[in-house]
Amino acid sequence: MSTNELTLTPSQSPSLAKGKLVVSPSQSLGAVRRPVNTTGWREWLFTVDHKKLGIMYGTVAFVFFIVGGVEALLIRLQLALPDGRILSADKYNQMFTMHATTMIFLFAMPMAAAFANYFLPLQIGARDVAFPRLNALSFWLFLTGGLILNASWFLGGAADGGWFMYAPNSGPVFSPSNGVDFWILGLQIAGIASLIGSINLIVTVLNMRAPGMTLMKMPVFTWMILVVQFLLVFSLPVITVALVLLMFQRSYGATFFDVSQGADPLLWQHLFWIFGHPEVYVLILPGFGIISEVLPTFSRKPLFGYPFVVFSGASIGLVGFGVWAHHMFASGLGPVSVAVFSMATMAIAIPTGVKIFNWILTMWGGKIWYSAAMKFAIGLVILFTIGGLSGVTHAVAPSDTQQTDTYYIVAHFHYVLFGGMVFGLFSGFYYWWPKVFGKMLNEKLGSWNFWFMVIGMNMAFGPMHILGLQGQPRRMYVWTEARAGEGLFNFGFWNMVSSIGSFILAVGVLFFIINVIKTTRNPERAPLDPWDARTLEWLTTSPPKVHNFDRIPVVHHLDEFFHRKYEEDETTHTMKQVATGADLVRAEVAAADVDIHMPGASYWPLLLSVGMGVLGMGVIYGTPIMVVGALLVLFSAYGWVLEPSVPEAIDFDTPSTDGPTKEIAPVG
Amino acid sequence: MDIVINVKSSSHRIRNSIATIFGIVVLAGCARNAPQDTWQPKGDNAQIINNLQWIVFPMAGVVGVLVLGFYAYTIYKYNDRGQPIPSQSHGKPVVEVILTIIPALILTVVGVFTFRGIFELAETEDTEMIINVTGQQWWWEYDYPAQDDQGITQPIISSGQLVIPVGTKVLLRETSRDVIHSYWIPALNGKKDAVPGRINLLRLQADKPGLFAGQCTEFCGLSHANMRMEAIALSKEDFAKWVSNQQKAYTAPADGTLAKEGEGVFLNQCIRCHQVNGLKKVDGTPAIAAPDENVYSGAAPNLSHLMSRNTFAGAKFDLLNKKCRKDVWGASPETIGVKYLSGVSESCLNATDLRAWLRNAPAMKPMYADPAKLEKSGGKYRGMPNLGLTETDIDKLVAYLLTLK
Amino acid sequence: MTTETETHEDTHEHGMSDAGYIKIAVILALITALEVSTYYVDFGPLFMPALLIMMVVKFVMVVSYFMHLKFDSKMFSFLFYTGLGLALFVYITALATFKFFIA
Amino acid sequence: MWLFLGSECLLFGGLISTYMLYRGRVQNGPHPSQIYDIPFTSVSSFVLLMSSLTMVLAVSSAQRKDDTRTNLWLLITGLLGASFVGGQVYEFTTFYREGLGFTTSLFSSSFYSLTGFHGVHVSIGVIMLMSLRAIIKKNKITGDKSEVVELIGLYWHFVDIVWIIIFTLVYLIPS
Ligand code: HEA
Ligand code: HEA
Ligand code: HEC
Ligand code: CUA
Ligand SMILES: [Cu+2]
Repeated sequence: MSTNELTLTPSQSPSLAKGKLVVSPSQSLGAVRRPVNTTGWREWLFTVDHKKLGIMYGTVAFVFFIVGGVEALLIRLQLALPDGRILSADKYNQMFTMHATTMIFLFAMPMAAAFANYFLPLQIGARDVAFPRLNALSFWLFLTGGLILNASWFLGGAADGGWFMYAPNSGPVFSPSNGVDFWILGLQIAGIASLIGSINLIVTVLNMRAPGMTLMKMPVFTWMILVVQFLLVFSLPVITVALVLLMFQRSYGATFFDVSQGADPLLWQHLFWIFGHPEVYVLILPGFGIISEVLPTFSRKPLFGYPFVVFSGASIGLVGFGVWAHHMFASGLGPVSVAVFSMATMAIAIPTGVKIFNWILTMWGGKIWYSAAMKFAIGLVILFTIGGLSGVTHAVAPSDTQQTDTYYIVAHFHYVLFGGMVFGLFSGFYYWWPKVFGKMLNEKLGSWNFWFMVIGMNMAFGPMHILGLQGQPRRMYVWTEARAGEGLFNFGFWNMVSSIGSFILAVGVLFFIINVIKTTRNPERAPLDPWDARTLEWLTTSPPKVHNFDRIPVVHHLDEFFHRKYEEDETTHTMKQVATGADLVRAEVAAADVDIHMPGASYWPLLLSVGMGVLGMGVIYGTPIMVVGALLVLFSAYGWVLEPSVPEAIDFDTPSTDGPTKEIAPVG
Repeated sequence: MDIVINVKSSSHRIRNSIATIFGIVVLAGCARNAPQDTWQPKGDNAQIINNLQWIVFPMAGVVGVLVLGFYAYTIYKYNDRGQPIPSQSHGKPVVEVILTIIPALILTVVGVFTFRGIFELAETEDTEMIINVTGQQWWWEYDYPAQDDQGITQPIISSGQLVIPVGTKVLLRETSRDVIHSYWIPALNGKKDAVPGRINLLRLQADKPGLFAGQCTEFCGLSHANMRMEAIALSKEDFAKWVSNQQKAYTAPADGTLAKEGEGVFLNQCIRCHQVNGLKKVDGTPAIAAPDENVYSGAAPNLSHLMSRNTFAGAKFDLLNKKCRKDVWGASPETIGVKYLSGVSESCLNATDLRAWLRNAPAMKPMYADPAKLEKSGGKYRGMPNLGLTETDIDKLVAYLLTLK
Repeated sequence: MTTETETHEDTHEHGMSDAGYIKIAVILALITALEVSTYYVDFGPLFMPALLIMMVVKFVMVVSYFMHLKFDSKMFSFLFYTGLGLALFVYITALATFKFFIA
Repeated sequence: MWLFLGSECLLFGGLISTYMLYRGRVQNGPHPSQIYDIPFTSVSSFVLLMSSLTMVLAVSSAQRKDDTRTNLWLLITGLLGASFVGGQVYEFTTFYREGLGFTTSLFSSSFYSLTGFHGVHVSIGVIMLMSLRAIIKKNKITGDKSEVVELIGLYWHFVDIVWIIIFTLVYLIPS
């Protein structure tokens, strides 16, 4: 990989390090002049800066988290008592479908994308991602998809087939409202967004690492994100096929899942779960990545068994493609297939176990600081282990035929999703907040946040194990006393506990929101290296400048930043501090590069996404709209191609001197 | 069956094993007799599953306690008490390898048992009886094909409650007329989906006479939650009685009774969808239902022996009033046969729900029965529509239905 | 659409001349002709495997020579063949559960 | 690009599997064997195959910085591609006239989805080739020209190999 030849030149013009990139008007080559005013709201709309996009991803995803959470609370309200009357059957079905879709596709994946976007370039010492405009396109497409999905609530009802939308129930006869059409299109567009995003990030990691950073010196977070992107690249096309087939059936009269024409409904299940199972690892691995940064930092020890953690992550990814049919144990695959998939599923517990053990051993012998970020990370390890072990109980196929489609499954996946992924993300919020916003989140509120969330989470989802084993099926808009059992600890009791728990959980989330509001008002700035951190993203100002690093770092170690601060005493083998993080950052600022070419803002990503949205609406509302959308897409693609990704030389604040330029991403 | 751990099915304290997963002690004896409890097998197939559960759940529990216990100790022990920054060691490969092999070994053991369980459950060679089970929105139909060794000389078609003889290996051949459903009687076996266009096999066997609850467990649209079923196991003699009752010829109500008028209403309104075997039109020709012209799935429950069942409309509602129903549910294995076979007498009838159903079925159970919204299904209902019957019609119909023993 | 642009600086000469390309194309054309002939000439039971083998040969030739994967960085082969391999594995397994290959 | 193509493998894999599963399921309309016109399709397959040759020639001219030749080969490639698409359009219309609509049977839906998707890919390829010519003429490529030609070439070859598979599995192997 020869891109890493960005040689280091001594500082010539430190004046660059002022923050905002001011770009003067250019005689743009594009069809339209590129946006030049990069301040105010335009700064956000047309930006291609991976950090701004990261923040936008994060904000939007968090809003969807609240939306999905409120949907969940409505579900829990309905189920608190027998024969609930808060929601009708129809509304309830829409509610859990959209709850899951929102949480998975509009919260979890984009929130991971937010972290990936913001920190991946920083962790590998790059100035941006490989294709900044594609990055912006990903974001806007995701937003378009999310809006389409949720617009269905107001346009005749949301999708109501459950998040895996089994055929033929999702066909035009059985789901006559437009909800499923919106669902298909929303996911299709969000899927394109993820696909583009993942190609972008893979190329970034492969081509743009700082000099000296071999693959095995890459931070684990980056590694896990890389694995996730591979999973996405190879699994998204599969659901695309499924969605296209379903769309052809619903909108154009094809019969792919119409049994009367001889179709086989299991085709959908295979296509969905070939995507769906890798997808669950797409959800959890970023969480794993985050805590693989947090645990070492707060234990003051490197990650135990780094290569094992990395390879187990990769093998989880690979094996994850071979277990999909464990979601279909009851669908009549025949004993041979069931046995094979049952064994494969068990196998996946092994690499996952390796990770759990390595995290525990990372803390073993450490000097642990229980900050809020650390608490969430520890929470992840514990709750995920519980969820993972219940996962292993499903892997025993005969046993799963009793548990499948009961609350026991719901308990499993909320433990891994909420206890795993969401706790990982919250750990990331607390850990990286000072980096992104230059303000510390309040630790005390963080502690409240954590405790309410753990207690709420266990109260909400713990009883679901019992409910499931007592035989309460999932996806039921009411449960009935007739099947609730006798005694105090029957369905009624546990459902009530679960509902109360979900509200405690909501209060926990509320503490986070309060924390954010309070600390944003607080004028005090965060120290440059508040946690005594280990990786490169801390080797720059907080928040980082547009071009991330004043000087591209040269990497010698895993945990480069830490090793610049500490050295091992040869004789006693204890670590002694040789510099503070703040010192290091100041040294970088003093040695800033000149002539850093950053990609320029662009209208096209936004415009193209709007075009895609209109095009999608056309599938539902008729060809004329589709034509308008297609024209818009073509027009913006044309503008895009003709617009150079990097503004012309004169657009830079420091005109070219004779030093080499730090051009990034030549086309793209 | 040489798996050693074999637990008496009467134990209600099984959930303790889940509790170990949490690491908290859940109070013993929680929820007695939940009808769909997955840990109370009442027959061979469910027992095979239960034996596996008793391997994998304790395994998971023990692993969980060990791992999390060690973790708790770590969390406590290495709290920052001012110790120096530890040396930056990157791990020990030996430890890694050991920690990979141990779970692999555990899982191999579990895997072997699982493997055997899967094939044991798939066994169908020694089947003694076959029942075709068809799911549709939102009820189950049972079709007992003629089979001499069970005394079934002509096919029996029923709905809602599955009746089987005890100690008999019954094979369900499942399919569906519309979307995917899933058949689940937890006490007798795990789930098996009813997939349109396919026939899936599920074996049931009950050790003792009894009534077992079940529920459709694949999301099948609007009234999925209301798609329930029950299985009744009867002693072989009682089963034979049940069979002969189901094969009994139709007796028309006596002229001049309310029931006779009800038969008239039925011929006007209901025969479009519901078959009553042996019912004749006024002109003496057999009355044949044509549900396929009115209902999307192409079927409606056969009502020939409606009052031999205890429930209706996807087992969501009881045909028996509360008291009589409790009597059947609470019956001992010895008495349940008699109680079940006595069917629904007038004094036991749950007239409230039945009348409400006839008055306005979609109000009782969410269904697609609004004629204005049936564009996509070619004007056909999914479920039973509101027929706009008058109260007198309903009186007549109830009287008539009561004769369908 | 432009990935990995700057990575093949030193592999520009792919060891293939225009004449070489034409040769490959001729071979490909011949195989195609052979394939089509199976449609008319009865090859007996060998015909399915023969067709599949010819298909694979053509596939690999185009990928290796025209797309010069053979001469490119290993990374590209890895990326492409991972996708291809996964696709084969996943879909063949899925079809197998339909009893596709038996029926 | 290779990554993108790896991803496309799974896309076409899905469509091909769908087709393979459904190809024999004909309840209405003509059966595959009644409708395929092998000589015709063989010719268009041949055309597409040859376009791959002209594409490599374009790439190799581009590497020799021979703009006129590059442009010529690109043009020929584009024309061959366009005639392939033309052939497909012709094929579709004949099929349609013979009673094989998109919604006629499972076979027809999956056939049209698969070959249609492929056709769209070829068309996109043709558009890219033509735009590439325009851009080369106007000299608007940032960076190395031959790289761009090569990348589009990769895409082109990929579309070709997909057809190699489709041709064998769909047309030649009888169901
Ligand atoms: C973040 C997402 C996530 C993750 C990581 C997992 C992880 C796992 N899941 Fe889960 N799963 C879901 C999300 C996830 N799952 C979702 C959303 C569904 C439901 C979809 C739906 O129906 O709506 C589901 C459903 C689901 C099913 C289908 C259930 C059904 O519908 O009937 C199965 C069956 O095998 C399963 C298994 C597993 C297994 C074996 C793991 C393993 O990866 C877990 C491995 C981890 C451990 C085992 C713990 C740590 C290991 C050790 C401490 C080592 C020692 C361990 C042993 C010796 C056992 N999951
Ligand atoms: C990332 C994934 C994710 C997350 C985070 C969650 C989070 C939650 N989920 Fe969900 N869930 C799924 C993924 C997820 N879920 C999936 C995939 C399904 C399967 C669906 C299907 O069957 O198709 C499912 C299904 C599901 C069901 C089963 C429905 C059914 O089968 O009938 C239930 C029931 O209790 C439930 C509950 C909850 C609750 C209480 C939360 C809570 O954790 C939510 C906590 C968040 C909040 C509460 C938001 C905070 C809001 C505020 C701070 C605002 C304050 C406002 C008020 C207090 C009003 N979920
Ligand atoms: C358009 C078709 C249609 C007509 C007409 C119709 N029904 Fe129904 N009926 C159904 C369907 C479908 C069900 C199953 C509904 C369910 O359980 O979800 C049903 C269920 C029932 C049941 C419950 C049966 C069981 O075993 O679960 C009864 C009793 C019943 N109908 C009586 C009547 C009577 C009496 C009439 C005439 C007045 C009538 N129905 C007219 C379609 C119809
Ligand atoms: Cu039938 Cu759910
Ligand atoms: Cu899974």
